[in-house]
Amino acid sequence: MALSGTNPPTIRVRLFARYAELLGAEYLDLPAAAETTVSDILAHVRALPGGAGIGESTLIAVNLKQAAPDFMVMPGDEVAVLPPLAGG
Amino acid sequence: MALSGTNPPTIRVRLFARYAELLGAEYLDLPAAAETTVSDILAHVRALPGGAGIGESTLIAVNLKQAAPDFMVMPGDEVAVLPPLAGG
Amino acid sequence: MGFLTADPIRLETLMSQVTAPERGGVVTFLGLVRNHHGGRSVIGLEYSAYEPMAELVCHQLIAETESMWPVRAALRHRLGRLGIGEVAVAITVAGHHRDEAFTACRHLIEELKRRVPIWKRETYADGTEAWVDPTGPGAVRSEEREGMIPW
Amino acid sequence: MGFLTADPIRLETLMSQVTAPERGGVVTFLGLVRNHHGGRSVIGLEYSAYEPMAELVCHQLIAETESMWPVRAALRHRLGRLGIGEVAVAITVAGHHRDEAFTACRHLIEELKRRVPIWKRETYADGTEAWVDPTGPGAVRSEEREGMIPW
Repeated sequence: MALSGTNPPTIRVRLFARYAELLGAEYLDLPAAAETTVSDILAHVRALPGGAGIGESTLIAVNLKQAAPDFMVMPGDEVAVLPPLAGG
Repeated sequence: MALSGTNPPTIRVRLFARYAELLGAEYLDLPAAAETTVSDILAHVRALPGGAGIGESTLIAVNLKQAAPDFMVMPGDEVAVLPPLAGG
Repeated sequence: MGFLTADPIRLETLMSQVTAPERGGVVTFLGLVRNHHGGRSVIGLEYSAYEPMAELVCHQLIAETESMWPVRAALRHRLGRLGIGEVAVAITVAGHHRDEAFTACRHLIEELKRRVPIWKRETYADGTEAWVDPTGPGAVRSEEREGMIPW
Repeated sequence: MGFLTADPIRLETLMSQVTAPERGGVVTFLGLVRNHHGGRSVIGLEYSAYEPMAELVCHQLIAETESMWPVRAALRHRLGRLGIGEVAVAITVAGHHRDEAFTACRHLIEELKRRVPIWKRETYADGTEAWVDPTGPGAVRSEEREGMIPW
């Protein structure tokens, strides 16, 4: 895949709270592949050591907005994997 | 009617807010008569100068508790004629 | 006693009466003096009460509320002259959970308005004054205000 | 921005953001840190957030609430370590009348819990710690938490 010079060549995946503990990281930089969806990213993260504790229906946000499983992720996007919310 | 020495021989009627203004008094001491009911007291007050502005279904409290029209009032009781409530 | 006060209401005092380490939800209602009522411009008002009865009914309201829900509740109502924006009534309810605190707080303000013998005289921008009658012509008449108050 | 704070929440600040001479009803919800949860004795907790998204969603919640009812609303949520009894979240809503203020305040706390990316780690009296999962086994599972959040 040819990347434009203005986009970084990776997708940053952010992990929080219990998920950051499970994977031992607060973020991962994944190489940007063509036709990558939100569910591709989630499947990738769940396959990592410790990733099995992340639920299949975990909420994902792309660039601060919740995104459906078939949402296309672009190079330079920030993808956040959100554990069950517990504010309030 | 023979009154016992420990009871005052009157019934104190208290007036508040708009009703006190209408009658130009904050209280009236009525002679205690036998078989006096709450509605007797209300009728008496409504017949006084200015009393026509007091509604027929005005709430009455006897000794700090709301009392029904047929409640018997005793010498020494405090009868309050309550304008429409406007707290809060 | 002490539900009626001539002094400004301090919310912290009410809060400290109801909060505790096991109660996580606190709902507070404040009624402030508004600058308008029934289309008229209000510049101030004066509250008066049948004080011993008002204190008694407030006491009953608190006891009743605390028996209906697992909460602690506190309330204060101002008497005397108030300016625009001043706190006229404050109700604070603390419960283990928010649901019961919201419900009980709402119950208390509605019952206070229905049952506590307090009266309000408004002063308008044109210099006139009037006793407020929530049941009167031009007011929103509540079905519940008709007839006997269910004490 | 500024809905999240590491410092103690000052209720007066929120109140001053929403009150105005024409608004007579002010409803405030405070969520305090409780000393118990799920049958366990809690001695403290720590909140963390996906901060830029949490700020954005809080902003959207306020805008949405102010478009649904004629009210002004303010909110704050603490981050970091909190002790028992501290204010974790505060929501204040002011309206012309109490009905809309109660409804909008309730709406805001429910939506905040459903939509703002904040997490809570509790510390228990036995020294253990755990991430709180309101959707997990043993928790009261809300239908609304299933599947997609309706952003």
